[in-house]
Amino acid sequence: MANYATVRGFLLVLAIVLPISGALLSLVLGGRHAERVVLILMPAGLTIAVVIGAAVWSTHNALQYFVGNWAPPLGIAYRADGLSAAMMIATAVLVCGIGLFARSQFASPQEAETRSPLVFWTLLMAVWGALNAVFIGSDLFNLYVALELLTFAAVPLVSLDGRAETLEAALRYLLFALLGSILYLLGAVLLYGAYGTLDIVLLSSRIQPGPVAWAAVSLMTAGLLAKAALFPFHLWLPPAHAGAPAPASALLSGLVVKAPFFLVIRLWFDVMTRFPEPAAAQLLGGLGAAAIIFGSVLALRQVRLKLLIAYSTVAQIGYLFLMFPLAINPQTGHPWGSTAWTGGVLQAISHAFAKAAMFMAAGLIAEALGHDRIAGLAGVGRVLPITVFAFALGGLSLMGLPPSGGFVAKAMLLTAAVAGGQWWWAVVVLTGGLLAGGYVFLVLAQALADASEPLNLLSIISPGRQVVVAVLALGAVLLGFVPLRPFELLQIGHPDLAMGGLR
Amino acid sequence: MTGATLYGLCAAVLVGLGLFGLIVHPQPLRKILAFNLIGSGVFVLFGAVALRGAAAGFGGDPVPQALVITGIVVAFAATALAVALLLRLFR
Amino acid sequence: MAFDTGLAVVVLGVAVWTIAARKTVAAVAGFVAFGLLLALVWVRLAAPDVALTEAAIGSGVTGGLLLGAATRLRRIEPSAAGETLGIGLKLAAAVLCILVATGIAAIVLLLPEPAPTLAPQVAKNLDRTGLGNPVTAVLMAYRAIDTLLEVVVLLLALVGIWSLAPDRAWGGFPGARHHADSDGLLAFVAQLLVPIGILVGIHIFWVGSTAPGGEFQGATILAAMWIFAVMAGLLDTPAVNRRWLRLLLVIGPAVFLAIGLAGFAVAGGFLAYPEAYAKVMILTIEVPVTLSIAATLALLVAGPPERPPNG
Amino acid sequence: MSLVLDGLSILAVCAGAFFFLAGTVGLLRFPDPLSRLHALAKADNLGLGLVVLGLLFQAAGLPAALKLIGVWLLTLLAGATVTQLIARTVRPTEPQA
Repeated sequence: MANYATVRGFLLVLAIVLPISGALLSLVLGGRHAERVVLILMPAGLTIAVVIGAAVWSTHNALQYFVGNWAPPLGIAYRADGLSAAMMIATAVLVCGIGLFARSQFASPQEAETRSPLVFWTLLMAVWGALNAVFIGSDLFNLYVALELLTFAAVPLVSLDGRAETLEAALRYLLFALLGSILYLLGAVLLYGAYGTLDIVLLSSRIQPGPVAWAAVSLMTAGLLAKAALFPFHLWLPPAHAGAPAPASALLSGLVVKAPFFLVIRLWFDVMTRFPEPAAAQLLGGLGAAAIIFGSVLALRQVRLKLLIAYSTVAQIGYLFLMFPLAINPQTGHPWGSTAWTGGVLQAISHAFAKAAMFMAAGLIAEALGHDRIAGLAGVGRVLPITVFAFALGGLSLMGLPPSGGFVAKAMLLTAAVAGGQWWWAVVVLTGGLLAGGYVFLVLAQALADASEPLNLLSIISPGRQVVVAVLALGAVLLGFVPLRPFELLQIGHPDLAMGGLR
Repeated sequence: MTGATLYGLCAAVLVGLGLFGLIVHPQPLRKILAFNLIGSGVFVLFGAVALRGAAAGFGGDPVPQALVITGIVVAFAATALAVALLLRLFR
Repeated sequence: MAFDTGLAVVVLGVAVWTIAARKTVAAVAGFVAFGLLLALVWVRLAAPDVALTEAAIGSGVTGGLLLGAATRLRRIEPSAAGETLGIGLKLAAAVLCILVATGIAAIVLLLPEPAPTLAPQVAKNLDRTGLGNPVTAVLMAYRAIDTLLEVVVLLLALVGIWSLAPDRAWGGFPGARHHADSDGLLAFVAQLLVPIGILVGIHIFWVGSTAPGGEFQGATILAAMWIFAVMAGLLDTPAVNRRWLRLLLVIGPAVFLAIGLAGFAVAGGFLAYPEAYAKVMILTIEVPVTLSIAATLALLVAGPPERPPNG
Repeated sequence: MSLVLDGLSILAVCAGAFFFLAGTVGLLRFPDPLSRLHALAKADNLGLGLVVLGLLFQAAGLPAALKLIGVWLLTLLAGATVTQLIARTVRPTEPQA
């Protein structure tokens, strides 16, 4: 384990402190400066994430830092394994993309400060800091505070334009999120009562199979599922994600819902290392499968583009949870388990890129046309070719067609399903892909059709913003070209998974 | 039965009650109230855990006690945000 | 034990009332009583610091906030209601909640003996923090990063509330302007009570390093005094675009971060304190943090800006 | 000596508890808001005063005793103000004296 006082440990602190300072600075300087602060800090934050990734990769070990030099269980540790590093890099890239994209929508006023730019830039930084705190958190209560940080940063983004229906969506989102956090905290309290520590590493060595552990982990998982909007807790997501301004939707759908999913992984693979429970994993997979089918079918029936994309998020979150039954399978053991694990995580990252790009593309389309009714999209392909292209690339990843990150992720899940003798999950993956093909085609067919009359454009979309969207969509595609070796990064810090390996 | 067990059981009932209110009450303000009840239940449970851990001359384990203070403050912030959303929605 | 059993029964009774009461205002009144009783529970749980926090924040400020909301929503209460659940679903919910409560109760009975505890470790390291109150040592030393993030959480909730302002009121004054009542009764009492309250708040904060109390409890009392002064018409709420106000809100977490980073230089770690200066550094953090928390809490209650900055 | 003090404490606190009880009964039984307020304010002020008096015999020192008296005075002030405010809300049309 890396020494806690090394320069590298410093990086973990910075990954949280930098964005948080950014949020504070944006708030206190206000006005035109909020945006500037963010633009200056974005490259710095990206650099920190990449350096952490490089450090984890080169030492082949998790980075660890004891805050205040107090070792757990008394103190709090931050810990970055390969999975944390990958999520942090993806987050940094996406935040930079979203920030660049949002510049014209939340342009700073020349004179007096205005509401939505200040709130957006402050909360963008806050979301970033909260996500990093979740990804490197190693203390269950510190993670609770990080989750609340994320909730309070995310909820106001939903109702940024102040329409009544977005306020209602924000309130519903807040209530679900609060219920989720309190259930999570309840589980953490039970674990502390039984094992006297909140530190994940210590807990994994002390925890014993039995009613206390099961109850605690079930409560925490249920709370996290409510926050991750897994079926049947998905009701809050579509109105919230579809109602937010496009850059905020990208942030919420691409990144924010991944944080609770990430913690479910932590709980099931890092806390419960020694006794995973296949039956419970099958249940999680079942909910995931239901989410895939249900979300995709509802997406097919939507009239508005942003709602379609939001329902597609419900479906794509389902895929993430297929990794649990596939990786926790007593019959096959580790090698195929690690394939499923890597596939699940890769799905989270490639969906983040694809979905962020698609929401922002939808935002550009709505800005140009003044509406986002799918039936009225004819001719858009001619006016906004780059945007529609980006939407299509994102769709490719959602469907799981090559070449794309989504393809590799879903192929890994399929492989694990077939090799593990759990063919029923393979059927779900393939059905979900077909349905995704259906709703993506629905949009593209309209957008690429010729307009019967010339389109009446409300505003001209600058090529720069379209290019940002296309770059993020390309990111989702390029993930499919990464040779398999770097995916080992995801397994650093998980000796049990790395044993099987992918070679 | 010890005091810790008694209040632990009381906390369990509070969580159940709050959860029921959160599910069945149609008005958002009542849901917010119910959420606060669940929160109180969880905090009291943590307090009972702290009391069980009394040692080293302290009446209770100070770590959970400190965490409860943090929790109460966070719950207040959540309540304030929810109430503000609600008032804005029905203004 | 008889007292504890009685207290637990009354607490549960009042909790049932807050859920079952037909009128929202009555339910909120029940909740305030519930909070006060809960403070008593915390005393019985040997946690006076938490008792103070519960009485000040859990019951006091939260109760005031909810009571204000309930009164303002009374007119539209019927229309504010969503769909009511059918009797079958209600029964299902009841069964689910009974199961959850029973499960937790069973776990409570199953917790191991002797109970695991960090109390000895807290005690052993207490000297290194220079503090006498173990709870403050946990909040400001061992788990200081929790507290730092929590102060930011409060601030974000405030940004969230401000984000609900109408665009034309941005930068303006939160809430309605209260004017002194005709016979000046409230203003008179406020003039008398606010200085005393401020002293009490500072006292509660100051003793926190050695005795029950601390920045959250003290800050809440300061915030309450400020709210009182506003309600009595002595002060107006400040416009949210004021630079001094933004500084006041941010100074706490900013100093916290700065001293945390200084820890790298002087004690070899983030939020680490050299033993000789631990108490001084912690106090240096606590004073601005108390001010920031007090301002944040008061503004959380005041709500989003409603009146434009120049008008 | 301490026995006498303990006895006085018990006596005063019990008497205080009785007034609280009486005030609560008044709150529940009296017909209109104003007489309810009257019962509550009188009984509670006296009740709390007696409880504080009882505790004074047990106070550890002068500062503790002063704090107890401070608590009583603050409650008196707050109680009187709130009673006045509620009464004004109940009878908004009554001309000011």
